[in-house]
Amino acid sequence: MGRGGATTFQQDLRNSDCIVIMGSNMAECHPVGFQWVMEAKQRGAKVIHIDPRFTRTSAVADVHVPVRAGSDIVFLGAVVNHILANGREFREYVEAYTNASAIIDPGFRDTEDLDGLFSGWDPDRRIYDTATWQYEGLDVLPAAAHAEGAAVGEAHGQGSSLHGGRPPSVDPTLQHPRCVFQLLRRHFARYTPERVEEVCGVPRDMFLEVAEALCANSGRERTSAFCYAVGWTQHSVGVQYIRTAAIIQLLLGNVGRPGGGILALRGHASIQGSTDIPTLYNILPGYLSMPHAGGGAQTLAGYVERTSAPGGFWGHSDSYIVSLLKAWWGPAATAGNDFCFDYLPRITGDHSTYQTALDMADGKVAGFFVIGENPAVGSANGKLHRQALAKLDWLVVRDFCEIETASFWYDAPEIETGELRTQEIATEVFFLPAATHTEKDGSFTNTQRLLQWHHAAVEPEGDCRSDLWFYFHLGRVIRDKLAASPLERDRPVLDLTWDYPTSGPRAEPDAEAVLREINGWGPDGAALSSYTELRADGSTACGCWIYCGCFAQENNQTARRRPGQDQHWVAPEWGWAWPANRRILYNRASADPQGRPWSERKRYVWWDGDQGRWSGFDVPDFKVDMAPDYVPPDGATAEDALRGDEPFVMQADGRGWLFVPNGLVDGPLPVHYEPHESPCANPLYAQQANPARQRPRHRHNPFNPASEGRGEARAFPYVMTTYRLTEHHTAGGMSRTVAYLSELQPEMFCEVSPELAAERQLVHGGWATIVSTRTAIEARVMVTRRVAPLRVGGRIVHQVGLPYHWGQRGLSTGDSANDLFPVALDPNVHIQEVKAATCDIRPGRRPRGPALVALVEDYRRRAGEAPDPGADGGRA
Amino acid sequence: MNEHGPRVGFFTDTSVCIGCKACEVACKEWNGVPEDGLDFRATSYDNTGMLGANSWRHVAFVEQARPVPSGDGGGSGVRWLMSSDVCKHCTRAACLDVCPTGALFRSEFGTVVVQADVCNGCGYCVPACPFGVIDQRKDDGRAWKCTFCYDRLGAGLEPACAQACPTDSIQFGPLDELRARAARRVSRLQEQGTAEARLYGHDQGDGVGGAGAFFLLLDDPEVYGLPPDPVVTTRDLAGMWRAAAAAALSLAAGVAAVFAGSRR
Amino acid sequence: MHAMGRRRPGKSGIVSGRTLRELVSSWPVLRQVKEHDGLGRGPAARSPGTAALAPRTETADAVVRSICPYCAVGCGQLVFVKDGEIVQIEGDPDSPISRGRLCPKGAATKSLVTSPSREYRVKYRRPYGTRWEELPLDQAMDMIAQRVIATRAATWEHDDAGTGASLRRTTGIASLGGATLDNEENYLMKKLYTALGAIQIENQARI
Amino acid sequence: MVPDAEVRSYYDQPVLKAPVWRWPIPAYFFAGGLAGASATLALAARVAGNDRLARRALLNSAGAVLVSPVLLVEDLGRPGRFANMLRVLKPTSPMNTGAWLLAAMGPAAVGAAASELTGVARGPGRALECASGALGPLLATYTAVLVSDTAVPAWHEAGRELPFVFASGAAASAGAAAVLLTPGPEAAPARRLALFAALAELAGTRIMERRLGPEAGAPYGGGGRAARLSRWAAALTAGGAALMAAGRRRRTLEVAGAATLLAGAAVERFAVVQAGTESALEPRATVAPQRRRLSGAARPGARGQLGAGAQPGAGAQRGEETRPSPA
Repeated sequence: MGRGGATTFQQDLRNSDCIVIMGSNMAECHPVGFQWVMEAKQRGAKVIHIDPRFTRTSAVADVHVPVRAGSDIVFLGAVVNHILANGREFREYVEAYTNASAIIDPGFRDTEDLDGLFSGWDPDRRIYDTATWQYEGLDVLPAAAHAEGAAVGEAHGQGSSLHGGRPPSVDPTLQHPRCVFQLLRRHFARYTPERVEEVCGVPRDMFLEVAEALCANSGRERTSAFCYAVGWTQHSVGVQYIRTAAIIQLLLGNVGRPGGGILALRGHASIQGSTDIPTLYNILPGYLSMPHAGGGAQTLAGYVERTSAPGGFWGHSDSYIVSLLKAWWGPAATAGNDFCFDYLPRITGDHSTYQTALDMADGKVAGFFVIGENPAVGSANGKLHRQALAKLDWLVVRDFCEIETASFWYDAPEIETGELRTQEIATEVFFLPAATHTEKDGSFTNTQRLLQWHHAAVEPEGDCRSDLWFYFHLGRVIRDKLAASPLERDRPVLDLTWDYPTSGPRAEPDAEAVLREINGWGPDGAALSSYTELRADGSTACGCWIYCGCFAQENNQTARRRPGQDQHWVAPEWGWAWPANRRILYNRASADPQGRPWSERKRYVWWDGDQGRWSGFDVPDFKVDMAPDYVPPDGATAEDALRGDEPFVMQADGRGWLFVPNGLVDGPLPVHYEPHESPCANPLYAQQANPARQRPRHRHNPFNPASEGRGEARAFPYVMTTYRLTEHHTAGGMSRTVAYLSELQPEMFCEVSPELAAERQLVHGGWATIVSTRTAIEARVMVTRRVAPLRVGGRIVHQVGLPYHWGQRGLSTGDSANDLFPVALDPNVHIQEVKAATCDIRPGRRPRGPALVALVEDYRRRAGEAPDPGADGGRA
Repeated sequence: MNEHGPRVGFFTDTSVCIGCKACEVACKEWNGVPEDGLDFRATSYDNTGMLGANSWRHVAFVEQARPVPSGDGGGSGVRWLMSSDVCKHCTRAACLDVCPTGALFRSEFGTVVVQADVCNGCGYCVPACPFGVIDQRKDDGRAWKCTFCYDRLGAGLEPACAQACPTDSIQFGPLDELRARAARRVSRLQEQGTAEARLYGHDQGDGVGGAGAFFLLLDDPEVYGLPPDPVVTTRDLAGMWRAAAAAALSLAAGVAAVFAGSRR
Repeated sequence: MHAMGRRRPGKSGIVSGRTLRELVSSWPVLRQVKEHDGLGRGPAARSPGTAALAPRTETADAVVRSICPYCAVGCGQLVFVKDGEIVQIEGDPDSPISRGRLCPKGAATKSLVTSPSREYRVKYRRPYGTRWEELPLDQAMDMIAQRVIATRAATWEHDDAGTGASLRRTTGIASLGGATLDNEENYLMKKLYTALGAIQIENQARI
Repeated sequence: MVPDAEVRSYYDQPVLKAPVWRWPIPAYFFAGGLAGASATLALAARVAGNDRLARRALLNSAGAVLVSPVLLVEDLGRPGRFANMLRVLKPTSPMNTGAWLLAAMGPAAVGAAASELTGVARGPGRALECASGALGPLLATYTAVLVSDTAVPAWHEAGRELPFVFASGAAASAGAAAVLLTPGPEAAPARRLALFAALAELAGTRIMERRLGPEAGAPYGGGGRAARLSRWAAALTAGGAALMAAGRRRRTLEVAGAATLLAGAAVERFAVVQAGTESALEPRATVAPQRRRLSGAARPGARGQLGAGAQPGAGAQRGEETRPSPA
């Protein structure tokens, strides 16, 4: 739909008539946000929780649907099929606001035709040529740019910039066989309720109840919402899970409306902030893509041409990038030198954390900073990361306590098994204590794109410093050391604007000065108040265009604290949401094409004819004075090129994409693929798993054999899935060191059904060892009916539940579940698949010392390393 | 009623409890209650076990194989009950009655509070409580239990657990108001088909004169570890004293009797 | 910390070093009569310490608005400070998102920021070393800066050998982390790393 | 025993808290009983003119009364605050009433004994003797009320019988102690008291255990520690009485009998206290009677029918706990 963020906000859930929580355990992982789901339930909304396990969310949901981990797209695809087959779509919304009518290139072939693949699949390079996915009649990117196109596409907020603007041929009646609507119908035709029962293990009538609940609670008068989290993203086809939900919400007309939309539930305090202002390899602040070494992005002009789009706000990507360069390099950035565009390093492909870890394990990385993260426990395949840390020259870890990543060299599991020896680890380790959020000023961006300022309450003690302090002073020291350097490569560092005011005995840099640079200023140096004021001529500077306005009128909008009780329910004067303090995105869609609310009950944003502007409860996500009947003149560009009735202002065609011609590397439509490691063969296609998934082969990254052909994987017959508990926080660094939390969930445990316990003689309250080709871990046993065995494809599939909070450090210690998982990634966003993999489980504690390595070796032999580990069953 | 306003209490609606244990942590954080041992109890997600000197809030977890009602896609045949248990602050409180030193007292808010600067650790309140709430803290010697955040109430603040509770399962307020609200809530639930919803501890005619912290439960009280019909022991105290007096008299008579007849 | 306010532990309720007359008149048995609390279960039994109780939030020097550091719901938190120390962290009733409520982790934030497990000194492990050593902070900063410059120089790629395209980067330095940090911190990290040419910059958004 | 309607519980965990009293408390019950009954015996002997027996009994009473506060303070969690026992006057608290009683009885007995030994102030001594003699029986029986005035089934349900068990035990102790200190014929009344009280104690204990019924009285039957202690107490009391009876002529037999009787009385106190702990820790003992009371069925063991009085919707949709037993 055009932006990388939740389309709605948590308080809006109270307006939902039906809430589907899937790929999330909201009551446990976002308990205080869950109050709004309970508010909706109190008003009569139906709350549906779809999850392999019966969790605390299921306990208060109206319906719990136990689904096999990794089969979500069959369920969601069947909902799409149910909508289309019964004509339950919100017809006017679909016709006006989605690209249902666009006709696709005749060369397009669907997975129905190619048994699980789309047209354009290049088996050697394992990527798609997306030329045949485009709108019919549009000019197509030269093939060479594809790799870079993929990188670029993926950069636009998991989305969607289209080269070439509006689809030339459309069929408003949605009948044309190659129009998106018909392609969609044909694509999901085989996703039937019976298929759901067979593949997901969900009883037919339970599926129909969910599908009907969604359809009955959509349309003019009623809206439904989806809530998801890493239960969806941590799959090798994770982005497509979210895509299927987007299709459902667009078909049912729920996007941009109160009580509708898709709420992404992020896990960390500022995970949204750390993708908006990205400490990520592939994007610059504001989702501008990092320039790629290949293709035409050598010059600023070439870069702008690749990243902009004829229609929609991406049309101004030139002013966004130039303003960023001015913010970074200030006076040194002039029109003459492309505003220092050449100073930017270029990427040449996938430099994500897992690829870096593999390179590090091969000694290709010398120095590593770990800042408030714990890869030794938090990342998939912990052994790979600990082995990689041992190959570094130097490592800097900043955290509150000595986490496993800092102490690997003397207490990693590999030290105990002898795979690593302290005296042979060359890594020089610096552990620097960090200040907590109460000891520094700064802003977090929460899961609903809301920036909220937190004030320092006390001074940090001893050597504790904020990370702002660390990086400011590290930059200062480096710039001092390079001051006299004549080298060209040092120019970008020396020309950097790095003169933030500092204060106090510890010379703490002024966080508000940094926020002001992020907000940006104009030619007169005054803080800007909207990204529409940004210019491409170098007269404006802005650290992150989507955050422009967070320091409007020279005051810190993120620190606004007007009490909720003193405002209306949208509470716009508490903190500041990007973009432009909008709380629901694409909210133009809450009004019909003529600008009138779809219904009184769901009124939100509407066209005020008298005043000639959009108004409502929220900041309109639209050009405020563009009338609903505005038709763009020829040659109009950017947002002026969109019509008055096209709410998706980030898309070149202003519409929600049911079909994604560009921007995703594994298909324009979601397809059910089995997880990389699955005990079941793909029942729908010959193509077993996502062909484009990343499965890097490395000695530290072995794979459990996928189900040999259509047979059953003997050595690892069970599905394992990881998840969180309310009482702990991700890898446990911030909870296992807190007594009051550790005592609530003191030990690592696994959850198994009574049937699996019987099959494997597991004793409730006793110990079990869980094994994969990576390693084996031990856990206490919790026998519970909440993890039900599922009847799938005519046989029983058992699931093993593994919370992943534990490690060797802290008050509550235990083995780390992530050690069991492989590095197998979603190709679009490189997120690891830790929601579904295969394993074996046996009673008793695991062997200690070298005997552990022997056990794992034995399993690898018994599993018989498949010729091409992770082969796709029938097809490469 | 007294000059400090009406008696306050807790109404805990367990049908909206998500078992997050924020109440347990908020209580410990405010009152400095010591950590209570890191042991895995394998009793569903409850590793606290029970109320005690070092656990003034305890969230209970009960997993039940629920007969799947026909048709209603009510889920996968599992029901998971959760409830945050606390001291009941009874109208007729056994701990308060039996406390010999006046360490326990009825506060101006109608709550029952242990005064740590008076308690000499005699331990009498521990077996007296019909709910098994209050206990003696090892190596400290004194008896401890929920104080209903007596210091917070004094400043007009809400108890820490009630403020933290994410779904408002724990509701704080004037007791009469809460009883009216609870009655409405339980009848609405029963109308919506949750026939097993019932109130517990709301009835002023029960054995403790009605609890200051009462509950909406979804099964029998004993399933949550609560006594089905608790009675304050003081109700039978008079009878006990009568029996003691009779025994004393018979002792005296007996002694006198042995001297009857002869000096020897 | 003593839950019922600052009273010298062990001092019994009766003897509190005041005049004999005060002592006798404060004897709860007499107060049972004076304060019509015949059964000694009410105000008469209340000790002076209990009567003097006040919550830490009222006696704090300052209340600071903050946001919970744990998950992305973004609950409002109030941080109470007394004598330069944090004495309480609880929900901010004004927050339209959380309405004063917190989850167990948010409620335990005071224990997190005052945890005895926290480190307050730089720790340094020399290559092949078997134990931690102490290191002054500014010396650590200097050593880290030297290593960044040296590694960067050793692994600098000006342009792609094959295509000749400009690279201006180093793949010798990587960074991981950002989702638990402030936007301002992420900004300086991305700005400095990019200027240094380090591109393997990642965070938890990716796991 | 007919199994009751399946009693549901929370993972078989106790509903109540076990009493936290350690050995000094049952020891005090014994000492308090001895002190009380001895004081009464002393008064009766004095009135009957048997000064030698009165003097011995008075010394016994004073000795026991001096030991009592030491035992009580030893068991306190915060011994330094023992004085708080007299901080309030609370009729609803048997322990508070007992503290005031001991505060009166103690000085009286000790004062009387001092006056007896030193011959000083015989008049006030006599008055104190009367006071302690009069308060004695209450001191011997208030501890039964203290124990019964709790939620523990084995104690609470024995509210009517326990005072008689404690009274008879006290009397037996006083008689036996007096016999120990008074060889010769003057001890005859004491011997008769010891015998008669021992039989009363045996009968009283049996009646108590039977009336408690299968749930509240469970600790006294079966293989638990309380049952063993109770059986030992009965054996010692019966044995002591037999020796005492047989020892009418032979002093050593008489002394042995007295000592055994004293031991029997003491062990009976430990049995009662231990029974309280075991009863509190058994959820069935608390829940079953209450559940029956709610559903209107009076007799223990009756099937728990869901009578009118049951909670609305009680058990209408009872889920059966999946209670896998921990390893």
